[in-house]
Amino acid sequence: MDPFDLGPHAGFIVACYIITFSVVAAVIGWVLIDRAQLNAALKELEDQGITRASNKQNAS
Amino acid sequence: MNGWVSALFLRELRLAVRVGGSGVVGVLFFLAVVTVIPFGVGPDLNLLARIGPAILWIGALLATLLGLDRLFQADRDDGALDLILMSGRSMELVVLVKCLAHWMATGLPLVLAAPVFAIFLNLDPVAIGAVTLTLLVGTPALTLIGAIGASLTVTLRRGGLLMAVLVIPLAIPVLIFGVSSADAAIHDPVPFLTPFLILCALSLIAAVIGPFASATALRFASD
Amino acid sequence: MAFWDFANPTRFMRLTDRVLPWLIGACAIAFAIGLYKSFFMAPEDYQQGDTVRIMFIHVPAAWLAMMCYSVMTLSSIGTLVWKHPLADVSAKSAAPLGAAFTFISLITGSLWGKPMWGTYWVWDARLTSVLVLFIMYLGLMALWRTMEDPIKAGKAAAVLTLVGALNLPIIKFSVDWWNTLHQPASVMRLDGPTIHPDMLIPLLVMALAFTLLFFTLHLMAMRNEILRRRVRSMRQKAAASARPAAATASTQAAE
Amino acid sequence: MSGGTALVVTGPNGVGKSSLLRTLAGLVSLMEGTLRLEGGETDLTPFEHTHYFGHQDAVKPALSVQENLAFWRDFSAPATPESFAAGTIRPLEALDLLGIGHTARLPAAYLSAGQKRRLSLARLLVTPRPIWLMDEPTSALDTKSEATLLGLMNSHLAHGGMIVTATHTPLALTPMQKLHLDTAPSEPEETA
Repeated sequence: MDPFDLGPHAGFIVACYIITFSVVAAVIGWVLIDRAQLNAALKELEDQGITRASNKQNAS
Repeated sequence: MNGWVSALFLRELRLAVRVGGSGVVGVLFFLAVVTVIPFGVGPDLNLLARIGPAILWIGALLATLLGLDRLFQADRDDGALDLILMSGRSMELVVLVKCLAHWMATGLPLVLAAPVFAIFLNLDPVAIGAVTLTLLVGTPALTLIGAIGASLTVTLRRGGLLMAVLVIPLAIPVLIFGVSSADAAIHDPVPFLTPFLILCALSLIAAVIGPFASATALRFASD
Repeated sequence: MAFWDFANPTRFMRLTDRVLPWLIGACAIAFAIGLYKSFFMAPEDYQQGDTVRIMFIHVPAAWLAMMCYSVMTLSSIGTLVWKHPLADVSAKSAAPLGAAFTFISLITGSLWGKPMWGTYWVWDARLTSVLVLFIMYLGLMALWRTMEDPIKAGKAAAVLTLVGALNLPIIKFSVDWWNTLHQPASVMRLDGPTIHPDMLIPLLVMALAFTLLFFTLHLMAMRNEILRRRVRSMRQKAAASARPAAATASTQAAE
Repeated sequence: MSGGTALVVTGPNGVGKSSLLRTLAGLVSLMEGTLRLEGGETDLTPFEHTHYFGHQDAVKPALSVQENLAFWRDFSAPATPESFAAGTIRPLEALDLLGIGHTARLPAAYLSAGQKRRLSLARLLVTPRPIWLMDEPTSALDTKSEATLLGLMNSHLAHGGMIVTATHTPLALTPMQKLHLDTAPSEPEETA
């Protein structure tokens, strides 16, 4: 059996896998970019000398 | 001279994209309208294909009107409208720029979503292209005409509903020529170009009348 | 804010730090096996031909779309009943994932429908109820985006999520209750699955892979959400704290 | 009224102080009488020489503090007639001057009422305009910011600017004229 012969509807099958892959990639990308931005914002605030609420006891 | 235009445009775009995200909600409303229609008329695909362009146009009209009531009201509520009136800039141009930014944030997503929703309504590729093209040309006219209503009702607490009532009659010509040119593209014998050019003309006329009328209305509103 | 409100998220962050690498690895392995099996091992269906391979994505995505909403429903109960600080974080970060999986299942379904049924879309009960699920996800995301205060937004969204959970049984049983085009369940049945093991095994592996993917992404999105709230409260502190430098700006004005 | 002076409008609530200021700002049309501005740039109306600092702050919570201010700087047309010599300062300096420099990159939603007020005040500093119309400028401000505000107003006067303010708090402005409005006021005709 030739796995690369997908029959008369190959276009639909390939499109399915491509779309699925790109949607999953987009979600992963969103999560990673979001995290990078949030970490940058956190770092900027910590550089300003703002402490996290949970560290309040030892910070002040 | 051009600095302030881009400053205003960017501000409007930022406001539309950040908290609230009216563009996304508009598309969602559009999707909800398109989903509801088959429940009302029944899931007959041939029927849906025939009335599909009309459904898409009505959905786009309602979604546009829904997003317009805050166009000037948000600025009035926090006093920014007074400052804009005093800014020494042409109010007509301000309205035009605000409408353009608003269309980019809410109208353009509707146009981009239309081909996807057209699949739900069983339109064939030619019809999908025609509807999308007419929406691309026609939705700016809806925004500009809606701006007149938005500026007339800017002083009212809950002007959204009244605005829709005021604007829908004015938007009917756009709807007629939008749907008829989309239909013309589907049913061969009728020429597509004639109603389409009229639709273009309507958009251009709206781009002239809309800013003048709503700038006048806004000047009165501050009294 | 009470100390334990933050203790839990902090412990959560530490826990996920340790769990996430394993989860990512397991997810990658499951996908490798699943994709290999579904392309090279599974036979063509005698009716559907090779388009059956779409099922290996479509079915797990559809399961995940529903499971994700179930997770959100449980989290919403957690928000409203136990007021657990992580519950609305979990619900909020699950919504975009649910929307993505629902989108995948809708798209792959219609790409399968075109060659098999001759149309991309029909308004049958199963498809329509999944579309309604998609709209629910997007509506919830819009609600969260629109409300400024995350605690209030979490409660409002929890109420909406619970009401929307009525849709889940409708989706599950729509194929049995109404006689529609969509084929009835063939795996999740009381009398055992009705499909051939050669197809069932890749399908189950793919389902496992998708589930692992969901949990990985969910944990990562929850971590982001906790960070987002931390940034928010720190920004509020930053705005409130008048720094010493500001105090010196006094009457020697606009020169 | 001539350049370099302040007019302080006082009077009981509801007597029309705010209406007077809004009229001067051109936001309410005149019932009778005329407004005239001497020595202004001729192609601009009196209103375009004017900053209006009203009760509302015109601050967008979704934008950052800096974006808010930069917008008004870029959007409002400056007006610098010859009799008026104040320089402008950059948005960040204006924010620092008013003690909210550390918030520049935060969304304005996180500001307190007094900080929003100060952000709104910074608007007057980044676009040069000779006339300031200020309606209750001290509301929501603490004592320290009030002193800063007073300093800014006096420096504006020293540069040949002009201030019309309605207030209940006594403000030490020099030179200063007073206009006390009482019940049933006649529409005053301003010649500036």
